[in-house]
Amino acid sequence: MLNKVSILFQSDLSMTDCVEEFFRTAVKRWDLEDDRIDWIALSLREAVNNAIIHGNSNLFEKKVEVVMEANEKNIVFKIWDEGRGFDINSLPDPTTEENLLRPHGRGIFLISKFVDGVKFICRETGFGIELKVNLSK
Amino acid sequence: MLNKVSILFQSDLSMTDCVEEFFRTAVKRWDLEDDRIDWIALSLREAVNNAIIHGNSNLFEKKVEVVMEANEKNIVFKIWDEGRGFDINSLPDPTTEENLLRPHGRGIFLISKFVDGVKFICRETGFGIELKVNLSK
Amino acid sequence: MKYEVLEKGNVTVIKLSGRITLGSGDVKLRDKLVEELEKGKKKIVLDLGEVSFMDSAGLGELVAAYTSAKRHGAQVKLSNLTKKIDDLLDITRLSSVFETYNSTEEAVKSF
Amino acid sequence: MKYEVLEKGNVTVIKLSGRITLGSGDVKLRDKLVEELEKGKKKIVLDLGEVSFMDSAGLGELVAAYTSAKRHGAQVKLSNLTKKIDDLLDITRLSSVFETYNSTEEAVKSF
Ligand SMILES: Nc1ncnc2c1ncn2[C@@H]1O[C@H](COP(=O)(O)OP(=O)(O)O)[C@@H](O)[C@H]1O
Ligand SMILES: Nc1ncnc2c1ncn2[C@@H]1O[C@H](COP(=O)(O)OP(=O)(O)O)[C@@H](O)[C@H]1O
Repeated sequence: MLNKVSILFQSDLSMTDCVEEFFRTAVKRWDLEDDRIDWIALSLREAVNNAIIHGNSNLFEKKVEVVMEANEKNIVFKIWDEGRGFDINSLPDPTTEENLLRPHGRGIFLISKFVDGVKFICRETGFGIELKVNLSK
Repeated sequence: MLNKVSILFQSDLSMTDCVEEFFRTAVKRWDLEDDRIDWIALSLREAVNNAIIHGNSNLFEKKVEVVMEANEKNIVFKIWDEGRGFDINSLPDPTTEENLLRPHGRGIFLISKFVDGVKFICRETGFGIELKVNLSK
Repeated sequence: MKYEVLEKGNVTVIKLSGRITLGSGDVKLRDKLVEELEKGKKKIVLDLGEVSFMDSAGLGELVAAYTSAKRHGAQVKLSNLTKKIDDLLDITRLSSVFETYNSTEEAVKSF
Repeated sequence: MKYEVLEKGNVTVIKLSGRITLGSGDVKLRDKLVEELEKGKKKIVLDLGEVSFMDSAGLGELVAAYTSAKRHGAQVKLSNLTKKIDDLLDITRLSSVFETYNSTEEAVKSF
């Protein structure tokens, strides 16, 4: 049983693939549908890419920590960066007419569609996003 | 560029697959031969399994930390457990007549054949094995 | 991501395959498309049948492909969407932006 | 690891495939073999042609298969070794323990 795993790495976008493959291997222990796994993997990727790009401003020295925790009911991911976070309420809706042709701004939106709970957390050393995936549904 | 990654997890043998897949994804940035990658992956697996089984006596609460560090010349893996380590010099040679039919005891031997340097390190919180892989050969 | 360019009459088909994501270091759909636009191609089909996975950056590439084409007076249509990619376009309402076709043949004929 | 059991005359061929490692939770070669031995099978070929990866625990399973067979008055031979598995057996000198054959056919005939 996976209980708690922490992966700590520098701000390098190629780490996103590594974290995704770690997750895809770990998730085999649960009997999730392939599609669901893809959507969770996508959410995890979006959060890690955001941590690197926005949270850590692509500064290689700054670190990202991905924590995966699981019990019988949930998998909880926390993705920490060294930034100050952002105001979630000010995010533009990417599905409105005026935003539809923007090449960016769909990451948090997709996360919110694909996982069962999203939280934003600030701590002294940085900002974190928490993704909760319900195992029982 | 991969510089330093740390993966911290509990003593659960299924984590070995996850660490292996993380490594296999990370290693793509270097132009290593497939066979060589397999042998390094094997060495990493052996060290992680030993940390869980021997170092942490399969006690789920005890943690293993895998650190991967790379520069232009080397990849260095450190696999830490919470145990007291062991006397390397007292390990029996698995290739002698009397040991050939033992089902165990080939892990460290294989590691020593497949990586370019092996070191054992003791620290206050536990024991570590360091595997060095030469990128330039 | 891998791609293959095929000419079907005066329609350019770009057959994409693999993952279109940020981080794999190969989100180059936009560049590939611009190359074709600069050759003067006006009718373009992106065949997504072999695309296994796409993230928000991949969707951004599709949108950028669409807008670049428009700027060049060209048109981009999509074909062969898997259920997964179709779902992504629906959720993000990008399905209202793109003309999509079940087969590349239909997409080619539609111009 | 997956396996398939085939009877070729009085020889039992166990065709293994995939990874034989500790940690995947499926190093069950030993159990499968004991099952055959307890049915009274005496001539066994392990076809390793489709085994993609093996660690020290996998090698341990091969050795355990060998010794279990011996204890039952049976014999285990190996066939179809890939270069990778062949190398592993050489390095660990297990190649001196096992009779190995290039093809399962040859291994079957050799009894
Ligand atoms: N970890 C983070 N730290 C700081 N700002 C963030 C973080 N994640 C997201 N943001 C902000 O939220 C915005 C929307 O993010 P997202 O929906 O993923 O789209 P995109 O990354 O394409 O801009 C980003 O442009 C950024 O301003
Ligand atoms: N991390 C470790 N902590 C304590 N002892 C270890 C560790 N790794 C290896 N050992 C000791 O070395 C022996 C040989 O290990 P190895 O060659 O991997 O074979 P095996 O694990 O099959 O016994 C083990 O049986 C154990 O006694």
